Amino acid sequence: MNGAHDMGGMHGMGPIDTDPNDPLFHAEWDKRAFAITLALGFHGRWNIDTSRHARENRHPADYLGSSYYEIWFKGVERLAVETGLVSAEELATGEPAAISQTPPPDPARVAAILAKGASAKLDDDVPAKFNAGTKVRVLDITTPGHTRVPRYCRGRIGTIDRDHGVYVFPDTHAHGLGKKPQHCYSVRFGGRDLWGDAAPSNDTIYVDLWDDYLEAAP
Amino acid sequence: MNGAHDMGGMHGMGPIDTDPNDPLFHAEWDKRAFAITLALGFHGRWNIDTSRHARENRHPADYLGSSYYEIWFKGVERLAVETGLVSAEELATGEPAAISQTPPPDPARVAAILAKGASAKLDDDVPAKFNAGTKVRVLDITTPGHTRVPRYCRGRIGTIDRDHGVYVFPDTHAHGLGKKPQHCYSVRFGGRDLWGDAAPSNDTIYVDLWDDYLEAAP
Amino acid sequence: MGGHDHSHGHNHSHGHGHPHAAPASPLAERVKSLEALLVAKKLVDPDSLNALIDTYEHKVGPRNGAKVVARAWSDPAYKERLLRDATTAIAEFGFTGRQGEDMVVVENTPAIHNMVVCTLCSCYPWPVLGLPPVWYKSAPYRSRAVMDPRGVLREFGTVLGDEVEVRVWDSTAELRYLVLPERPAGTEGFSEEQLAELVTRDSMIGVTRAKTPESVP
Amino acid sequence: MGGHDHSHGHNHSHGHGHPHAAPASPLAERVKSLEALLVAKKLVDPDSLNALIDTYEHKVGPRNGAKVVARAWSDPAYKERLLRDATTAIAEFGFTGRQGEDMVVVENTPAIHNMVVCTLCSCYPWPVLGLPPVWYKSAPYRSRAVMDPRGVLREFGTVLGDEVEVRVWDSTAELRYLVLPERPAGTEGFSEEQLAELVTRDSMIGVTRAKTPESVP
Repeated sequence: MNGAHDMGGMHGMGPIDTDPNDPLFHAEWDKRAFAITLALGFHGRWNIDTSRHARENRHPADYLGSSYYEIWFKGVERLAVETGLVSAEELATGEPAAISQTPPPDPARVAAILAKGASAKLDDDVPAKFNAGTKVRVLDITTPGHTRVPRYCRGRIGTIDRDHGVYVFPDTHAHGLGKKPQHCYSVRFGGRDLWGDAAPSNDTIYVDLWDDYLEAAP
Repeated sequence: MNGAHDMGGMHGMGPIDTDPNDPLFHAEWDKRAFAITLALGFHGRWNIDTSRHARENRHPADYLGSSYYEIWFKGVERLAVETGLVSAEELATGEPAAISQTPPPDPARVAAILAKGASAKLDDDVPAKFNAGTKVRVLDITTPGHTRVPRYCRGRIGTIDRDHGVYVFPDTHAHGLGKKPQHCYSVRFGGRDLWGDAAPSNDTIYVDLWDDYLEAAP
Repeated sequence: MGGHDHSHGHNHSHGHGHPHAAPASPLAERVKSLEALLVAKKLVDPDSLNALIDTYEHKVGPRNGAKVVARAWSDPAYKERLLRDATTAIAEFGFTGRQGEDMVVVENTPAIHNMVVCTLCSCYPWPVLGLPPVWYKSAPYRSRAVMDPRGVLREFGTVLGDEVEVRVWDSTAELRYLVLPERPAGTEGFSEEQLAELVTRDSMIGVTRAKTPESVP
Repeated sequence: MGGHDHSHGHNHSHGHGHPHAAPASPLAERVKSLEALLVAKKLVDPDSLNALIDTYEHKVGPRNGAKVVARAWSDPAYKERLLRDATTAIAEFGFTGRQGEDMVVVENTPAIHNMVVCTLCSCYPWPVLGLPPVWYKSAPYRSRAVMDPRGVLREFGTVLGDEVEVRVWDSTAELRYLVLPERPAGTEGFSEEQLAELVTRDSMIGVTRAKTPESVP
C-alpha cells in the first residue's frame, strides 16, 4: 500500500533529533507495548510481514500522528483480535471471557527464542532471474496490500548489486498467501536516477528487492 | 516539495463522503477564513503559486490533521507576516501597531475584481518544445520548493495530448523568481504506465505539465 | 511564521474523514482575532468580506454551469464553440474570472467518461461551479481519483462498463476543467431551462451522470 | 478492528518531531489494560515481558557491534570473513537471532561512506546494535536519508568531501546492515578492548565516524 509509512523522499518532516543519549524507551507504557508485541508473537499466529502490515495499514493522519510504540500497540491490538487470540469484546471491556488453552513459552526460554530468531531465507531451489551487474527496472506495481517496494524507486532503473539468495516474498506472506520463494537482490540506484540531476553524481541508494518486483531494463 | 498535499496514489484515506447536500461551509469561521484569504490577496503581495506553497509547506501530520479552511487560514497567517502586511507581534497580540497606508479596494469593486480574474496565460512568443502526439518522459525532479508535478507521474512516459499555450511557471513564480514563460501541455498517461498491469487498460490520466518538467521520451 | 508551522492543539479529528466536525474553538478564535486585526489596520474592508462570502454562497454556483451544458445540448454550434474554446464560449454567459480564467470542456460519450480532480490542492472552475464541495477537496477523493477512478465512480453510484474509457483530468495547472455530461434520453423537445434542471454539480465534475427526466418530479 | 483504525483522541503532538513527549494518559491506560487481559487469559507470562525488556535494555546493545568492529580492525582474516559472510562471522561472538538472522556488513573507506536506513519501518540489526534509537525510527531521518544523505550526515556533524561516494542502504527486506567504520588514525597497537571504546552506535549506522583516540578521556 502507498501509505504514510513509505517515507523515503518526503519533505517537511522537520529536523532530526540527533541526541546520542536519547533513551530507547521514554515511558513505562512503551516498554510494555514493545514486550507485549514480542510475547504475543510467540504464539505464531502472525509473521513479521503480517505485523508490519498491521502497523502501516491505517489512515496517514493516524500513522503520522502516532508515536512509534503507539503504532506498535495499535498493531498488536489489531492482530490479537484478527487472529482470535482476544475477542473484540474482551479488548473493549478488559474482562477475559476465556482462558487460553495454548500456554505461552516458559520465560526461561525467551533468551533462546530470541537468539534463534526466524530467518526469512529459504533453501528452495529457485533460479534467479537476474545476475549481479544486470540492469533492471522496478515494476510500477500499486497494491492496497503489503509490499516492500518504496514508491521512490518504482519505475526506476537500477543495477543488481548482489543476489542475497532465496527469501520469503512479503506481498503474499503478509496476507496468508504463502512464502512464494524467490531471489532477493540488493539493487543499486544512482541518486540522479531517483531524484533528478540536482542530486550529487556519486550518491547511490541500495534497495533490497525481490524478483517479482523487477523486469529487465528496456 | 514532496508533501502530504501530493495525494495522488495514496492508500488508506478512507471512504468518500459523497453527500450531494453537504454545505460548502460548515462553520462561520471557515467562511471568514475563506474571505480573509481572498480579500488580503487583493493587495497583490503574493500570487497564487506563493499562496499554494504557503498552504502545502507544512509538516505532513499538520496538513493531514487540519481541515480545508484551517489550512487556508494557516497559509494566510503565514503570508501576511512573511510579506510584512502584519507583524509577528501584531499577529500574536491581535493589537494593531500601525495602520495600512495602502487602502483595500472599494467593496463595490469586489464583483468586478472576481469577474476579471488573473489569467496565468502569457502572450510571450516562446517556442513549444513538444507537439501533440509526441512521447515525453517526466523528469525526476525533486525540489523542496513549490512544484506542480505530482509524484505519481515522475519518471513516467506519456503523450502530449494538447498544447495549452504559454503559461507562468509555478516553480519559479512561487519563490519570487519570475514567470519563466513556457508552454504548458496536457500530457496523457495510460493507467498501466502509472500503476502497473493490474490497472484497467482503458484508464487514462491527463496531467497538465510544463516544458521544464519534460524531456523527449528515450 | 517562516518555515514549518508546528502549531499543536488543533483538532486532528478533521483529518480522519470527518472534515465537517465542529471546529476547534481555538481556531475560530484565531480567525476572529485576525479578522479584527486586519480591519483595525485597514487592510481589509468588512463589506468586502461579506461580499465575497455572499458571492460564492448565493450568486456563483453550479446553476451557471448547468446553463452552459443545457445550451451545448440544445445548440450544436454552441457545443462546437464550447469544445473548441471553452473560455470564450462560457464568457458568452458572462461567467468569467477568478479560477476560471482559462477553461477546458471535455465531453462524455457512450465510449468515454471524463472526470476531474485536483490531486495537489483543490483547483476547480469557480465561475461555472462555485466553490468545490468538501469531498472534492478531501484526501479520499484526491488520493484515489487518479489511481482507481472506477472505484471512485462506483462510490458515487456511477457504474461504467469495462469497455468505457475513463479519462481523469488532474488540474495541476491553471486550466480549469468542466465535464459536458451526456444528454439524457427522453429529453427531445426540452427547453434549455428544462434541460438545465437535469444538470447537477456532480455530473459536471464527472462523478455522476446527468439526471434522467423520470427522476425529476 | 479490521480495516482502518480511526481511533481519535491520541496525542498528535508525537508526530511533530517530539516523539518523546509525555504519552497521552489514555494510551498508557490502554496498554496496561491489554497487558492485564493477556496475563489473565494466560496468553503472556509477565516474567517473559520483563525478560524481553531486560534483554534489550541491558543485555543486547551496541557494545556487541563494537566488539565485532574492533576485531575486524585488529584481525584482517576476521575482517575478510565479516565482509564475505557477516552472519557467520558475527555468530562467532554469539550475536545471533531476532532481527539479525541475515547480516550484511559494508565497509567505509576514504572513498566510500555507507549509511543505513529503513524508509518503510524501522528495520535494524538488533543482535549487534540493540533496539534502534528514536531518530532512526523517526520521519525526518526515514524521509531524508535516501534523498539527501549528505544533508542528513551534516546534521550529525559528519561532513564529507564531494569526492566521497555515499552509499545508502535501505533495509527493505530481511537483510540487516552494519557499517564497518574506518579505523581512526593514531590507534596503532590498540587492543580490541581499546578499539571497541571508539566504536559508537551511530558510527555503525553510518551517520558518524568512529571516535578518535584524542576525543576519549
